[in-house]
Amino acid sequence: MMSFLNTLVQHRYAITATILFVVGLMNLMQQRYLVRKVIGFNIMDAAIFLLLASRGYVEGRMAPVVAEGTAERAAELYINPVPAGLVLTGIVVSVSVSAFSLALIQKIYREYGSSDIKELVHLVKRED
Amino acid sequence: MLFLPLLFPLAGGICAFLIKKERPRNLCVMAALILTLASSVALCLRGAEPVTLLNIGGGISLRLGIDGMGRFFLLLMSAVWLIVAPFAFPYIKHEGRDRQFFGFYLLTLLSLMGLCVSKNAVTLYMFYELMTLLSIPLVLHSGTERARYAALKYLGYSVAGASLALFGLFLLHHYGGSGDFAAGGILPNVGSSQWLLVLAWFLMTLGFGCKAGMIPMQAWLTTAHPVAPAPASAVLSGIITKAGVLGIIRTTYFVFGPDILVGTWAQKTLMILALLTVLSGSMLAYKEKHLKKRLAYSTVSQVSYALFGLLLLTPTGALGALLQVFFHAAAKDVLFLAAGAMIYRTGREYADQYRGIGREMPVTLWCFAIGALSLIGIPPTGGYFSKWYLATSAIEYYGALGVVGAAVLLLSALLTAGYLLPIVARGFFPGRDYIPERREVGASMLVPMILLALSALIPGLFSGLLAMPLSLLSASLF
Amino acid sequence: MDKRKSAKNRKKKKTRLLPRPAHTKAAFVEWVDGDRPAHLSAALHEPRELRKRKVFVFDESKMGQQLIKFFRRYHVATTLMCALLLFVFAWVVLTLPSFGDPAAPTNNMVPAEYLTHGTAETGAENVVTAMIFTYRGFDTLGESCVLFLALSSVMMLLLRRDMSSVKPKERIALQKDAAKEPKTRNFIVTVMSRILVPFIFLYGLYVLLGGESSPGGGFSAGAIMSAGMILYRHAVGAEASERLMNERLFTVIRTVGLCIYAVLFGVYILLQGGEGGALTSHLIMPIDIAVGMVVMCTMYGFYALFTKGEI
Amino acid sequence: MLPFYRYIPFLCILLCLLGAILLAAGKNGRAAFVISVAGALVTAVLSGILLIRLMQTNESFVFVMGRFPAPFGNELKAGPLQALLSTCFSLVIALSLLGGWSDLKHDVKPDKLNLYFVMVSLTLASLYVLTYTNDMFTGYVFIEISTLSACALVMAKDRGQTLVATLRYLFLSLLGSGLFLIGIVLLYSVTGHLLMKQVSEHIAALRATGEFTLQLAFIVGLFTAGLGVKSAMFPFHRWLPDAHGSTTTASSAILSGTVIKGTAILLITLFCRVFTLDTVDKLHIDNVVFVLGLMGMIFGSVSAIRERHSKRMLAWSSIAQMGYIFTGIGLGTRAGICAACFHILVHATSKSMLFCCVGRLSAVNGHRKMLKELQGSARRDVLAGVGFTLGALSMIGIPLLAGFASKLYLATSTMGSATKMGATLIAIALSTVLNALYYIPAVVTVWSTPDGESPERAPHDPTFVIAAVVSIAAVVLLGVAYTPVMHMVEVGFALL
Repeated sequence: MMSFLNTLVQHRYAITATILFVVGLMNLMQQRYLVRKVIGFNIMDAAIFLLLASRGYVEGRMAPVVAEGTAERAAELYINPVPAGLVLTGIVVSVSVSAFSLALIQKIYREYGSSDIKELVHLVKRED
Repeated sequence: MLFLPLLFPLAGGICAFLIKKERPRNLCVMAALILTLASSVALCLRGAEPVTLLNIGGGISLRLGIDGMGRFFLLLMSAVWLIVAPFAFPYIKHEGRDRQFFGFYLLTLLSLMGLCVSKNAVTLYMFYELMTLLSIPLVLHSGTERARYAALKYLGYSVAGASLALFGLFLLHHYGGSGDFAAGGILPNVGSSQWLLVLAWFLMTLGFGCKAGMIPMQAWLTTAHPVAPAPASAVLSGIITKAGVLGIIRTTYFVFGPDILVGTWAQKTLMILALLTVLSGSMLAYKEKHLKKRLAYSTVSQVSYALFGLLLLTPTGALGALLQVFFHAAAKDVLFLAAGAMIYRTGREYADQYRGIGREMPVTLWCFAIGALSLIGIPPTGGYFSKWYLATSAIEYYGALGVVGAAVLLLSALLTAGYLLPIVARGFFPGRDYIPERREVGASMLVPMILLALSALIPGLFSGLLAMPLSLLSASLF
Repeated sequence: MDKRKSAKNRKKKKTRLLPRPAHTKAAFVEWVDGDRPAHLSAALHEPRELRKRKVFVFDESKMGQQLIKFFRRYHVATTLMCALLLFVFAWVVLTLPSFGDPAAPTNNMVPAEYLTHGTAETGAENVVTAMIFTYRGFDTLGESCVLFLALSSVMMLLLRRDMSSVKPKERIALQKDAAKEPKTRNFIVTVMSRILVPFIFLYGLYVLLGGESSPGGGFSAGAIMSAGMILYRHAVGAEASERLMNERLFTVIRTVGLCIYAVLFGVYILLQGGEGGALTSHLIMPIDIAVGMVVMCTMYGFYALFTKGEI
Repeated sequence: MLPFYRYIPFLCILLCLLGAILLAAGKNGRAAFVISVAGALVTAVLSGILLIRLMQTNESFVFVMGRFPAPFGNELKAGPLQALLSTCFSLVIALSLLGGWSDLKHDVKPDKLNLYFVMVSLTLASLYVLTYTNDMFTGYVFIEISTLSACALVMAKDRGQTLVATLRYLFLSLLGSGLFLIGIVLLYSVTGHLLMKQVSEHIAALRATGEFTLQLAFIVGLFTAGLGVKSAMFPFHRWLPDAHGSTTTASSAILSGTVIKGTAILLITLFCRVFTLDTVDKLHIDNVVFVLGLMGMIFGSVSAIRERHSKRMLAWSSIAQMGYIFTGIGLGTRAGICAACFHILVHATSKSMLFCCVGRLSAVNGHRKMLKELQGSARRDVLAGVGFTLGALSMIGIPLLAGFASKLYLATSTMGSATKMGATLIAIALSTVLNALYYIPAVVTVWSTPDGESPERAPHDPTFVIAAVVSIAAVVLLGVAYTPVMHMVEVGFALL
């Protein structure tokens, strides 16, 4: 039991990320209103970034901005920069995607006066 | 040389599509058909080296060639096609849309010719599919909802059958069965995979049997044939069902070879299926009132005679089957044409409405009668011989099953008499109170009927005429 | 007597209670003996009738039954799926190397190489910047293309050069939006923004130029500057902000920015290190600036398009 | 300096990106059209050169992006297979644009046309990267690019229906790429690398020690699901019919022809290059993919039979065809994956042609889309009718047409394991029937004239004529001379 709690504590960020991811997923799939779906998607991405960022941290090391003359010992001094870069990329991607989906939702709302997926599906069925 | 029988129908079909005036179109159709027959006769006499149409690679190539079996079917099909055409001219004119009809009529002939001269399984399959697709418009001709449904059903069943054939084709390709046809089979090493091959044969036979209207895939036939215009339904059940027979012959005798199939479960099962078809077809025909539909049911039963003969895998059985193919083609065509003529004149469609028709259109009904007799198998007519060979070889080689088979054939012959002769009888002897009025059809419709009737009769009278070459042919299969 | 009657009734009830699937069976029978079945229309491409005559009022209860059923089933299914995913995922994550573990496989020679030689090879103290612009520069190119793409697609959706191309339905909605806008500018916001915007820009520039040697860089700087512009536009209104940014300038900046980036990067790649090696150490700054321009334009463009649909 | 042909993959990508950026600056739709078609053709030619060269030297090479070799910098890896596929994609996109140009003018607002072509060239770029990339994270970034640009292509036709379809497509794709990203993160944290070569080495090591087995299974499952969503694998296929069916012709052709293939190719690359095939087989992922593929094959066709909207019917059939591809992948053997790649080529050509022809047919019948309303349209434009018929026959699998060849390869590639063989053969036979059951009635409908009217010829559409002729030639060629193509595929697979 103790050991399990210990593991949990060791993986606190990862576990948080997992829970967040599933929450986001449920929102994305089950919310009726489109904006909420987008929010869910953002939560999902945030969870992934949290997981990724937590992968990069190393106990007791600094952010990877190499100070003068520390270059040769840098590998022991600074944390892993790769996940940071990946997270940066990921964030930019998710920003663009959410912008696009929000624009789409705005357009749809102006078209149908609704942002409820059930209603929209039905309205579309009624066409053609 | 090999291409001529394919070339003429193609050209004729295209012309038929393009030419708007009626007379020149009919002339061109006739010319194309005559040329086709002539070229195929020439081909049969001269023979030709097999040609590789196209080498796709991967062990697959499209090859054309001619052999005995090909000759037989080539002549049969082109001749019948030519004979039926004149009947069609007035009939289709009365139905309308004749450019479309004759175009596809000739193109279907093209695919049939290709079927006859194809030299390996892939080519056969290709022309088979082609035939299905090209003969759909014939069924579809009237364009009514019923016709469209019938066409769709025809399509569904045929493609299902073809895909079963395809299934077998893939297996064959794997076991090196995509080479040239050769009598006695071409499969090099059977060995452990025999069960798989037998399965493949079973499926392919079922698949081709679909076109020949064998249980379990017979249901399309009785829907599709009646809705087509009479000439179309004549060739459909006279010839196109035989295409299925040809497919079965090719796979059974020229790819797998009888000796790996004799006595397998597949053979027994298929024989039983064929017998079932024979019996059920006759029974349904007996109970059916609509004339063309009755004839369609009788096709179902009659073609399965031939299948039964083939599945016996004995020379005599094969001979009987080939004779049956010939005679059924002639008889069924004449029956359908006569029925077409009667419907065309009187507009009556049901078998019990033809009281006294023999007084009104005697020639037609005489042809009908001859066809009926040949179909039943009354001795002077040809049908007798084919059934005789079938029964004898069945009893000779397969004890109990053979006897049952013979009995079934006999019973179904009786049923045939039961559902065809009453029409003739009531047609000729309507009773005293009947006042007939002559309304015989024109010569262009009579001549084909008479020709076909004679061809169902004459070879029966001088049986050696046909039986001799065919017996050689069937002997060469083993 | 009674018994038989009751038995009969029971039988009747049974038959009534369990109606056999009529249409399927009938269809099969008809298929077999070849008369026109109910589903023939499917084969003949006839449009469904129910679509033609249905006056639609949106209402849960009146909604298409199978649609409701679909959503219900969908909810159950997705919930179960998510629960499953949660457990599996949590288990997998728990078996990974723990947080901050120096011996984790991620701390291999790759980050070591970046950290030790990154500064020397690229001339950027900030290793993250060094990495995203040189080592893994292609990802970053793709990333800025994603931004550009998002902006283009939002323009495709919302950009209105003139009202004529707008559908009537949408025009009504737009007029509603316009009615909601405040007529007079808020004094405080205007003044404060006039004071703040220059400082924001200054800070943005600082972050941009300091990106090599300290946390920051093109992306964050672009975001900051776009925040300044958005504030300005919001304060003084779209018309007045033309001075700061109009459509032509907007197009020019984002095109030029991304072009610079793509061309520089392309040259660098095509030179394949070699003499390009010297190039890379000077490459980061211009690329950084280009990215800054792109990001700024994108963010600002989003705001402008979302609010008014024009730039 | 390297020899020129080594630069070709990166050059093509850069060309597409720059083209997109510059097109966005312009305002003239027609010019944009010309430029993007020309660009697609140029990339096609370049890839063709690359293909020939690689076939001559029989090699595959790694292109280091910049001066930092793996595992520090990005990489592209090009072999004959990649070159072949990318050539095919460029050609298909060019043809689809040509074929759908008149519909584009009809469907898309004139002031948005140039943006449409921006999307097209970005799609092409993303396809190139997905085909060539040797780095998983690059794969993720460009998957997002393909998602966004594909959605933009769908919603180019400004109708409410299309917008909703786009939204559903977008959300499902986001789900897919999210799963894919998680897969990458987990894989990164167990292996510590992002480049495929190093990752595969580490995975081999893990397999040797036998640790992280279930985790690996989970990761492979995530990749499969993520990419499967984007290429319409069976349970995740629901978005496709609306998205591909309701948009403008060129978009449907491009999406069905190429975009859903890109992710499938990435999946193949991952299976073969990162997790080797026998690992995938050990983890039993391939069986899942196989079953899903078969189900897609059948289910897609069945729904296509019940569909009355012409384009949506084609979209359903795309799902069925993707089923073929996934079946091939799921066989988990060399022959199976070669068959899948070949089918990718076949379907790309045939389906884009079908969509172009249907677009043209509905255009000559007054832009009505229901199959019933297409009656007699083939008489109005015979070329489109012929193209549609040929495409349909190819999909059914008539010999001498492309479809038959791929079916044959798929069938013969199953000859390893009895159960899979039986299942595949039965499914192929069944789906042949089903295809015929919805394609042939459609063909009959377009050729049959409605009673009492004789349709007059529609005015010619030059760009469509070019597209139709070329793609008909392509389909017949693939059906007749498929052995050389298959040879290329096999060589390419060996060098994957």
